[in-house]
Amino acid sequence: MQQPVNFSTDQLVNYILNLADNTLILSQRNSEWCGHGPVLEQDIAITNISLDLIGQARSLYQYAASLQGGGTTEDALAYLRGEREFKNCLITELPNGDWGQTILRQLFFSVFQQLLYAQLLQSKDATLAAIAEKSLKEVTYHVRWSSEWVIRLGDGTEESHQRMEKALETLWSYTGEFFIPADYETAAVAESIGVDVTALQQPWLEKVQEVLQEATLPVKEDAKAWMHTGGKSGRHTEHLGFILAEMQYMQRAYPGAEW
Amino acid sequence: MQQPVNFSTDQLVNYILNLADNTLILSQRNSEWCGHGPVLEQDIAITNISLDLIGQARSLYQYAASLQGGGTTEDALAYLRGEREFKNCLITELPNGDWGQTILRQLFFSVFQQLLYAQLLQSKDATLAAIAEKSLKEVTYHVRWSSEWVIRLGDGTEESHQRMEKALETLWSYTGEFFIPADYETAAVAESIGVDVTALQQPWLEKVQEVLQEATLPVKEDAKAWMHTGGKSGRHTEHLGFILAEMQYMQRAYPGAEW
Amino acid sequence: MSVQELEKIFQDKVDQEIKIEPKDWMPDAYRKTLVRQISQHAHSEIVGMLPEGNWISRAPSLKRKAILLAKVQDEAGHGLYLYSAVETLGTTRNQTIEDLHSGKAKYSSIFNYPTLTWADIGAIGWLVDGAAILNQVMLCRASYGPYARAMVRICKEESFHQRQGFEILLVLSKGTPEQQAMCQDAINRWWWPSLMMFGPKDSESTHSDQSMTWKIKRKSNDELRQQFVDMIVEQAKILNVTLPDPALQWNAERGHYDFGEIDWVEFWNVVKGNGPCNKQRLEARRKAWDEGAWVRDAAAAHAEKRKARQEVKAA
Amino acid sequence: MSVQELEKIFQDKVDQEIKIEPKDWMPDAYRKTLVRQISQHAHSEIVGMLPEGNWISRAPSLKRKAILLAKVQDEAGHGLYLYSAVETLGTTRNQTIEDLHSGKAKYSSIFNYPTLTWADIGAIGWLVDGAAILNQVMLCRASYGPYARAMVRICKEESFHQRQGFEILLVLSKGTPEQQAMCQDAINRWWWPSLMMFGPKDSESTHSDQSMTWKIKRKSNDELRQQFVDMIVEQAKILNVTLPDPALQWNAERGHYDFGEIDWVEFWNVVKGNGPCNKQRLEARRKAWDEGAWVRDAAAAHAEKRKARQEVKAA
Repeated sequence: MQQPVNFSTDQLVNYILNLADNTLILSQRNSEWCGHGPVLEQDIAITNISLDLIGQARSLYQYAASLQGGGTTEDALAYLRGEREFKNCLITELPNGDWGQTILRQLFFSVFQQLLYAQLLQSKDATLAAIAEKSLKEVTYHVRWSSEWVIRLGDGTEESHQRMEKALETLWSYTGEFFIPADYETAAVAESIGVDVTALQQPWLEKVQEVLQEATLPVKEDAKAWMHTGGKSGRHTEHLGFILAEMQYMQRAYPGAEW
Repeated sequence: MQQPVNFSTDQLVNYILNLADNTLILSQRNSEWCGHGPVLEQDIAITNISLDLIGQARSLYQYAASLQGGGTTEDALAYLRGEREFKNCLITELPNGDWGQTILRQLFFSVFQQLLYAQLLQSKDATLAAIAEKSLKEVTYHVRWSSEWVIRLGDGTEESHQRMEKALETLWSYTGEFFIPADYETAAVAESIGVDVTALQQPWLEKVQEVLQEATLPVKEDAKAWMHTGGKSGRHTEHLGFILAEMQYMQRAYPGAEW
Repeated sequence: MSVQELEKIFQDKVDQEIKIEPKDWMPDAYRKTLVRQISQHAHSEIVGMLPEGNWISRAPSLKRKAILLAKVQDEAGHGLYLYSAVETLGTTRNQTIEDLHSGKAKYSSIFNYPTLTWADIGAIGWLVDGAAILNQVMLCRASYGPYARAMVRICKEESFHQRQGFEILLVLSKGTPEQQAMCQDAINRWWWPSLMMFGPKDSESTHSDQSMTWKIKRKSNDELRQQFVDMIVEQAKILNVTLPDPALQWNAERGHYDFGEIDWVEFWNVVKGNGPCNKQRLEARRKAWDEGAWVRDAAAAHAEKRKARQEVKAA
Repeated sequence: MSVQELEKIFQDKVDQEIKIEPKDWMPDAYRKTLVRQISQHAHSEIVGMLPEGNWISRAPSLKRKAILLAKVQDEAGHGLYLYSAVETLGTTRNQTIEDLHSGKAKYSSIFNYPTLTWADIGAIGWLVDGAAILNQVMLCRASYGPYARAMVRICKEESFHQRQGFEILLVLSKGTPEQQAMCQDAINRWWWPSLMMFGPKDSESTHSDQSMTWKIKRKSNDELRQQFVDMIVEQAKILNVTLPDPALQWNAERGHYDFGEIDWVEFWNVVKGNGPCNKQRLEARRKAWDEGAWVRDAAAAHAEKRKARQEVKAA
């Protein structure tokens, strides 16, 4: 098989699942806007991001399934794991909040993804490097789009500015988790397969600060402040269970059926 | 077995499932208030109604399961039927709306249930008659409680009055379904087992009008106006699917497990 | 030039299949009819996102979820083209949208039916998009240029959607007994509403004659409906499903399928606002619009600020 | 009488185990301490409804759903008793609730942890209610009458809840491998937070000595915590689960179980507001309160109207 390394397949699978779950769960959240956006063009844009993310998720799950073998499929990984098995960062599963909160989360996530994928290009794992390469173009657009919107809303009306400050307050303590490596991340780094997320924190902070500044929003310095964690190792918020109940219902109700 | 009649067991089971599904789904909706009510005493009251309703649902499902045989259980009936098999009236599955909408629905439903159970006492089916007798005391309290609250809010502040008018507008067109018999209801009436729901419409309207009048709310005369239907025969609103996805998740995800 | 002369030139162009363009003179009634028809069509795309959007979070596989997302997104795109076409006639998008929210403008009644199971997503693609396409193909040759051109783009995507819907049903029809039942059930529920999409019978249709003359419409409601029935009956055979109409049978003499009478009481009832989801759909649209107001305001305010800053710089 | 004399009479009563009643003279500090402690307890009942309420809609059987509903409802009832006890001390329920919403008043930090699986409902009953009971049993003999009497009622229901929680876990522990894992996982997550419920170590506890003298408290945090550990370790054997503490072992000399050190950094972090759900819990309570304002206003307005009408009638 494609397994090119001598650290455990489990760890590699977990490494990939973290990447995949992040994109699937955020895609699921963003897709809640589809048909309900504030402007038609932006309804289309957020759905487009949702589509890009689910595309990334599929590539990653397919790869993880091929490594795991035993007839596992992308759908089995997405639809038949329980909430303690999902490895997405908590920020991706938080409720959308208003449009401002949604796009601020997108900025935080996309800047992280951009830095991550840029490094992942160097992965010894050719499949991961290829997925990163393909995804990087999409993510670059996500960063641009969400930056523009954060600036627009931060430096828009009094109301929009206040809403963005509130969104910042709500989301900030969920951004630290990106940079605290899970055991499978540490292992993947040691094998030159994974990305050292701790090294991404400073460039992430700089890029985010730059956008917040232009958005006339309070620039957060306290990247080392207390942060929510747990998602990467399956300890989630109470929100994920409800996401899964809805998302997985069909596969759970009709086991083994093809769609 | 307890099956005392010569019309088909299927029809009797369907008749019972309609009664059971009504109470289960409304119980599920009301229970969303638990921990989120406007006043602690009323949080307790609505949860109490939810408890009464789920108790009724359990008696009815247990009876239906015993008739159906083949190892079916109350939980199989509640958790393993799909949305096109549920027979509850549409009004029970509508979102709660605000507190006013919730209690107005409760009034509409409880007045109907009170009339229904009072007649069901005469059923040739002893089990149904016994369930009706036990439930009637509970329902009598539900009618009193919801009447008092409708009056309080209708004849409260300007805001509460307006909200109640809106609730009335939202819910009224879902009340007609109570009184349009499904085939299994017609069959059950013919066997002196079921209640002729068409005969309940006039007394229902009178009781409801009395409450609306005291609540200084517009008294609806048009019980014959166009009404939403379909629930009794499994044609639901888009809301039911989401209720079931959440409610049934555990049973679907862990098939065959005991809890 | 007198109005009569202008009207003559206009009608000559139409008759010679020369497209009318935004800057051309056109009769007020032509303009009004177009605004009404195109905006109704635009609203149908936007409201039409809702019944299908209802299944995005629950789509049964990742592939289906992605396809469905892309499809609903396409509909938003169609809405955009069409609102733009309306704008060429001098009515702003905001005005058009307000008319929807106030209930003044209509949208296709089909979207007032609920999507109850996953199979409904297939049935909508196959039947609803199938019905829409027949109308839209005709409109690709509409006399008004921007409308016709929008339709050309829309038609391409729409026929893709119809194939996707058909394919969803095809998989179900070959699936488990539960899936087969789900497929048949969805078709049973969507068949008659799809037939209603072509509007009242020709004998009852109010706007048709004038629209034919203006070449906004080229086929009558009944013609299109017949075309639809003939097409679907054949495709249903591949799906191995029945259509819920006992009167449906081949009429060798006419060279068409005969079919039963539509429940016109239901048709008018839904048009009047009493469909299963009329309230729900309009409320969802109003809510999205109202809750998005601060976003639109902020974007406008920011654009103003930016412009002002650039002017300062330039000065 | 001088304050000194009053204080002497008060403390004599306390020492003789005579209950202090609302109309009795009591030191200001005693009153304040009681208000703080009872209202914190009341808020814990109310906020404590949320993590368990989170599973009502998803309870895995009808029986479990009914039991859970009844349990959460009991907690609301406990809140009522306790708010009433606070009112006997001259602080209204609204004031007490406002102090919760403003962040001035605290509630038990345990409810800032999320309920992630169904097994958490069992673990909360077994561990969290188990820990609460030990505290509450002690408080049944509190010197303030209304508080002690409220506690007697609460204790009865609470020990019922603990048994229900244990029974949920017992079923899981005898269930499928997945259920057993779910059970163990929940215990792993709830064990340490439950130990934290008894508060800081005696050496760090600020209010303890005075509370002991006043007989608002009769056992120290560490005593109660030890009692809890000893009790739970035995019950865990029946469940066939482990407790996530490698240091846990029987100490024959002490006649108690030794156990490891609590993560006090986590403890203070959650107290300070940084727990997984602090924000979420408080926001849920505020939302319920704010959105219920119109209902409370309407009820008050209606009561006024009714009273006025009756006065007119009477006149």
